[in-house]
Amino acid sequence: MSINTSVNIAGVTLKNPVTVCSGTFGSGMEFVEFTDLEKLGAVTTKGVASVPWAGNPVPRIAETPSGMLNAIGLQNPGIDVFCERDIPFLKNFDTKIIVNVCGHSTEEYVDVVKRLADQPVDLLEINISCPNVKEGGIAFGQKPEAAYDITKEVKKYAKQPVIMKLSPNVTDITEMARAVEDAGADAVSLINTITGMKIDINRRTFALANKTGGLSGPAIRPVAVRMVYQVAQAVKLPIIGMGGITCAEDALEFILAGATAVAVGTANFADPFTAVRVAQGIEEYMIRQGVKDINELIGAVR
Amino acid sequence: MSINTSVNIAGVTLKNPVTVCSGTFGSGMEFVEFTDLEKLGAVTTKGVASVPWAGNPVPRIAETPSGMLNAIGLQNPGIDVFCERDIPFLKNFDTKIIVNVCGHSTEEYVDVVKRLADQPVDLLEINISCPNVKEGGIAFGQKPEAAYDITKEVKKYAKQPVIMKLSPNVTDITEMARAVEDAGADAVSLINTITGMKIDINRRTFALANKTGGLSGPAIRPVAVRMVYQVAQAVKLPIIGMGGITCAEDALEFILAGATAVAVGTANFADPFTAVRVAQGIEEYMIRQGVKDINELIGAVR
Amino acid sequence: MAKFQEMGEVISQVCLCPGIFDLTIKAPQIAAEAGCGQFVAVYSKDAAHLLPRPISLCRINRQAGTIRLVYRVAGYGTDEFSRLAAGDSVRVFGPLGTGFFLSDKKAMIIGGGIGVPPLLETAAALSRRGMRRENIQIVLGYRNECFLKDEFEQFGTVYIATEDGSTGVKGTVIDAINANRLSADVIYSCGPAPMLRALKAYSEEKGITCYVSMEQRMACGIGACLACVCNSTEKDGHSQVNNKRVCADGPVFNAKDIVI
Amino acid sequence: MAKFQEMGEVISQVCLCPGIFDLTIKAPQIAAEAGCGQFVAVYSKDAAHLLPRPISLCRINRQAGTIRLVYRVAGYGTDEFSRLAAGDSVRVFGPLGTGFFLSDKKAMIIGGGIGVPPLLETAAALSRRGMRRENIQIVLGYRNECFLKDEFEQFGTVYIATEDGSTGVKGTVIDAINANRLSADVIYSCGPAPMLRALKAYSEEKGITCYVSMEQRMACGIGACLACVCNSTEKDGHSQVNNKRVCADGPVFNAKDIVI
Ligand SMILES: Cc1cc2nc3c(=O)[nH]c(=O)nc-3n(C[C@H](O)[C@H](O)[C@H](O)COP(=O)(O)OP(=O)(O)OC[C@H]3O[C@@H](n4cnc5c(N)ncnc54)[C@H](O)[C@@H]3O)c2cc1C
Ligand SMILES: Cc1cc2nc3c(=O)[nH]c(=O)nc-3n(C[C@H](O)[C@H](O)[C@H](O)COP(=O)(O)OP(=O)(O)OC[C@H]3O[C@@H](n4cnc5c(N)ncnc54)[C@H](O)[C@@H]3O)c2cc1C
Ligand SMILES: Cc1cc2nc3c(=O)[nH]c(=O)nc-3n(C[C@H](O)[C@H](O)[C@H](O)COP(=O)(O)O)c2cc1C
Ligand SMILES: Cc1cc2nc3c(=O)[nH]c(=O)nc-3n(C[C@H](O)[C@H](O)[C@H](O)COP(=O)(O)O)c2cc1C
Ligand code: FES
Ligand code: FES
Repeated sequence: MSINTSVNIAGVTLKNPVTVCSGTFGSGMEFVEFTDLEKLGAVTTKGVASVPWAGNPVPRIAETPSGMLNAIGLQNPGIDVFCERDIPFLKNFDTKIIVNVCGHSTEEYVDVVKRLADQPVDLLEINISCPNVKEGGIAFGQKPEAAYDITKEVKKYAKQPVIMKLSPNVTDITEMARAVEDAGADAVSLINTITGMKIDINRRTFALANKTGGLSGPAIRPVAVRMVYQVAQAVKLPIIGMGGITCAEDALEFILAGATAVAVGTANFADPFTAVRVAQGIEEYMIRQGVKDINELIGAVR
Repeated sequence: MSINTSVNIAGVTLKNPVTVCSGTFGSGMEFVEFTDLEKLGAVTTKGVASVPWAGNPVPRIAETPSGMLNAIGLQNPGIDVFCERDIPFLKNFDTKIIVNVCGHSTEEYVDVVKRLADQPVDLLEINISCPNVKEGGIAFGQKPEAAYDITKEVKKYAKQPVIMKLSPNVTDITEMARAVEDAGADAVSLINTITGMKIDINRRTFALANKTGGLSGPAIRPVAVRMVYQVAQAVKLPIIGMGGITCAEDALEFILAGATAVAVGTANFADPFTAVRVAQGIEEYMIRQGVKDINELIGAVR
Repeated sequence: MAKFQEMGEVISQVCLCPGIFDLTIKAPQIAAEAGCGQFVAVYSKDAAHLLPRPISLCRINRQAGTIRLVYRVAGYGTDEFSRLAAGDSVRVFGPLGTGFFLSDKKAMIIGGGIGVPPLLETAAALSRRGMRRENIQIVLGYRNECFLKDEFEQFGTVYIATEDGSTGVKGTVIDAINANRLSADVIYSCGPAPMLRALKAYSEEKGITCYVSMEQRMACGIGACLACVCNSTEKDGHSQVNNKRVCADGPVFNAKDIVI
Repeated sequence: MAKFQEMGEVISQVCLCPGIFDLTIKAPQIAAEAGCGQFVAVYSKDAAHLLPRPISLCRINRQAGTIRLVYRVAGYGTDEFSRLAAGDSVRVFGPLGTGFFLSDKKAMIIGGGIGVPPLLETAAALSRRGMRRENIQIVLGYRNECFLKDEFEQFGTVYIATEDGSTGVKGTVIDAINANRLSADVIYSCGPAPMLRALKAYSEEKGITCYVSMEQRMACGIGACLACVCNSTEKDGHSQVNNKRVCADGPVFNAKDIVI
């Protein structure tokens, strides 16, 4: 049976619906030794800002039941080194490039977006949802008006389609999705991490130096699937779904709930071969279930 | 070493800080065969409404990584049978009684609260946060103004101290806590479940008949601890902390984060002996760490 | 009724046919209390899987202090259990639920698929109480593999229906009843919902008592959480609505009391 | 450098002293690539525990295709590993990190507590490269139990410091160095942060090269997630800030390059 696994996100064709979550895969360099990046629909890079960021003090992570907390604090080498080093590296592979962008202010986001205008990248993912850094976007991601404004501003300068990445730390995710849709976003991705905390009862202190961190991993998958479903009912934008995907079955939950593509994050740590296996597993499911085109599955459960 | 494990919630003394989460323990009747209810600081009963509620269709639950989804839909026998049967049953034991109250409207809440006025119960817990039933309180629990109003109204008629139970499905939990504090609440409990969804990819349908359900269990503990910490910094009210407690160590995270008491929920299903073991384990920790009074631990991590 | 949590030692496990396992566990407190039609909650060792898996008691050996579970691998938990070997331990809680009330009337024991196992203890219990073989008619419906069939034969005459006709009558248990012109005064049954629905209709038509053992997703397993309800024909005394708890009021119900 | 994920067969596990275990695993691909000072990521079988546990290579046997891990039970994961027995399997990924760069200069190998194990392969490697015993001075600091001490003796002279003075010098490794008037041109060290900090100061004072093996909480273990950073004295080329990744740029650093 010949099957089609390719999907379309805002005019960009991904050979299969699987990418990785920003921040869990670097720029792919560390994974390339043992992973075939060309087996992925796209590589999504770690958030990059206009200048290098040092991030938070350590400990930056802690394990939690079926999940983890992170407060990396968006450490990144800045857009200049990123353009010189990471983009050329990724251009060696036949896969799409999604660049995740962060900033402390509208100006900083716009700086990065402008800098990327003439770069050979396929999609921009705007992280307005990182809950770790005080100025790292928390305001943009938790208020519909702010999300609208930043989307509008970014869209003015972006030469690539813009994916707005939504935070789950809101009362109503559909309100956020509608705001960025209204402002001209080309796609949404969700979910970012849920703010959490862990306390070390023996040392009587916070497990993370930053006190709070972002919860990710299988623990949050039901929340992510719910939000993807809600957003799929609320807006027409294509959705990249993520949050706790560990295998093809998990990815298919997101696709059936309405995601056009999916991203593997924390599971890359539990097993660095996960992302490629998810892509293969989706194909196997399609063969098993006699599904000729992945697009038939998108949003099929209502 | 003689140690004090008793805590005070709005003038009511609990012999130890451990109770159970509403809805996970019935009224204790099913647990009494093998659990000594007198080893608990209080028993918190399943949400009760002014009249019997039939709840949602089945399947009502699904397992998720380190957690579960439920959409029981607040099935309950109504306040009349509750007063005749459940309260007299619980009065046989030397433990405090916390009655969880639900309703479709302010009037329904008030009906139950009035009916309980002359009943020998110690505390009322007002569930404004159940995310399962459309009219089951979702509006009250997700808007500060609505939470303020219902608290004010309930306080007018309540003869027992009132605990307002907060929903985690909000952008800013401290805003909700402040609203109920301003309206005269005597305590808060948190967190209720986080709305989630699971999809059965083989049958291509929702795992729950209700589509969405409330996520509980260890998976959500980091979110619960974070919210308890935030609320402890924001208001002066005593806090009953809950969300994924499985052992004394977990309970102590909540206490150190600022909870005066804690409740064991989903873990009762994974092991019906959990609640009593948590109470014992806290005492052991205190002895091990040389803590004479549990009150020294409340909010000790800042 | 008393319930116990035991770290049961696995005495033996065998695979009866592809995907069907037969596990014997030492759990003397549970064995001492349990009756036919009751079940136990079996726990996964994996911390990510919180909820117990309800499995019916296929046999109870009070003297040896063992219980026997026959189950189909359906997902994570049952797959984990299927890897247990003699000497391993597994956490079990029980006995749970309300089992079969046995009468001295001429009986038809009717099992379908993975609903067959709990009826083995039921047949044994009837036999133990002195019911004659000819009054214990056993009708078992399978897809194809007739697991446990031979063991039933010691207690009564066994009639088989298979979906593919490879053994006995081709078709359902109702087809087997009709083909063999069976009749009885009481039915004890367990199996998939469509089968139980058919038996409820059949028993109403014939005017005989029919007990059905139901299945539902469970959390607490003891009647506290209200996860596992089925609809009752009348208002239920406990719930005050038309819902009964499969784990506590059942799993065995008189078919007339519930909507299937 | 190549990295491999292997389902390693446990060859043996022994308890060296209370809470310290010595685990030998068949993992031929990792063994073939690994060098002293590198580590492996060891995975829990429990689905609720996602992150790998980084454990240093205590010995590498290329011929037998085995690696040896000596570790302290510190929490859930190491407790789970301590129950592994010959024939069991365990998932490991490696070799990870940048290990010790060995020079031909007179060496002091300095280990503290659970930092001792990775230095055994380091001592062996120096010896294998033909360094004479007298140039391999081994200083080990313990609370009280001197695990692995005897094995070090085949490669060099061993000096011990214990907190309680039960063996060797009472005090720290610095006390042992001073008491034995040791000197060297290069230090290879691993241990708790205060010890490494003292050695950094000591080596700067003496003007000698000091390699330290650092620890930090890890998620990916391969340099991608930026969980495990330590502060670097100069701006790091990869990160463009004063952060180095312990899992990739380390765990072994030249002490002068980092802030301890
Ligand atoms: C009272 C009762 C008695 C039972 N007796 C038997 C028996 O004797 N032999 C046998 O093979 N099976 C029996 N079952 C069904 C058995 O409980 C399920 O097959 C089993 O729980 C599946 O678990 P899993 O982890 O393998 O599957 P998963 O799909 O991984 O389980 C996920 C969750 O769903 C629940 N679940 C899945 N399938 C069912 C189901 N059919 N019924 C209820 N819950 C389910 C599980 O308990 C678990 O909480 C019984 C069910 C009930 C309610
Ligand atoms: C490069 C490196 C090499 C190491 N080599 C050894 C060794 O050879 N022998 C040995 O006994 N220990 C070693 N450790 C420490 C070892 O990794 C931890 O003791 C172990 O991860 C604890 O896991 P746990 O599940 O038992 O504890 P838990 O506290 O249950 O672990 C929870 C989480 O915290 C992490 N964690 C806990 N303690 C540490 C720690 N000290 N350092 C880093 N992460 C930690 C775990 O990896 C896990 O993700 C090394 C650490 C690093 C970074
Ligand atoms: C260590 C770590 C770093 C992350 N860094 C970023 C980031 O730089 N930008 C971003 O938008 N999201 C970041 N995220 C969030 C993930 O991209 C993803 O949205 C989230 O982890 C949920 O997916 P998961 O459960 O599969 O990990 C990070 C997550 C983790 C665990
Ligand atoms: C099956 C089930 C039923 C519940 N019913 C109620 C209820 O009636 N009223 C209420 O306020 N909360 C109810 N809850 C929420 C719990 O009281 C608790 O807030 C939540 O489950 C988080 O705690 P846990 O993770 O320890 O279970 C219910 C939870 C579960 C799992
Ligand atoms: S499973 Fe809880 S009431 Fe039946
Ligand atoms: S653990 Fe991910 S960079 Fe080191």
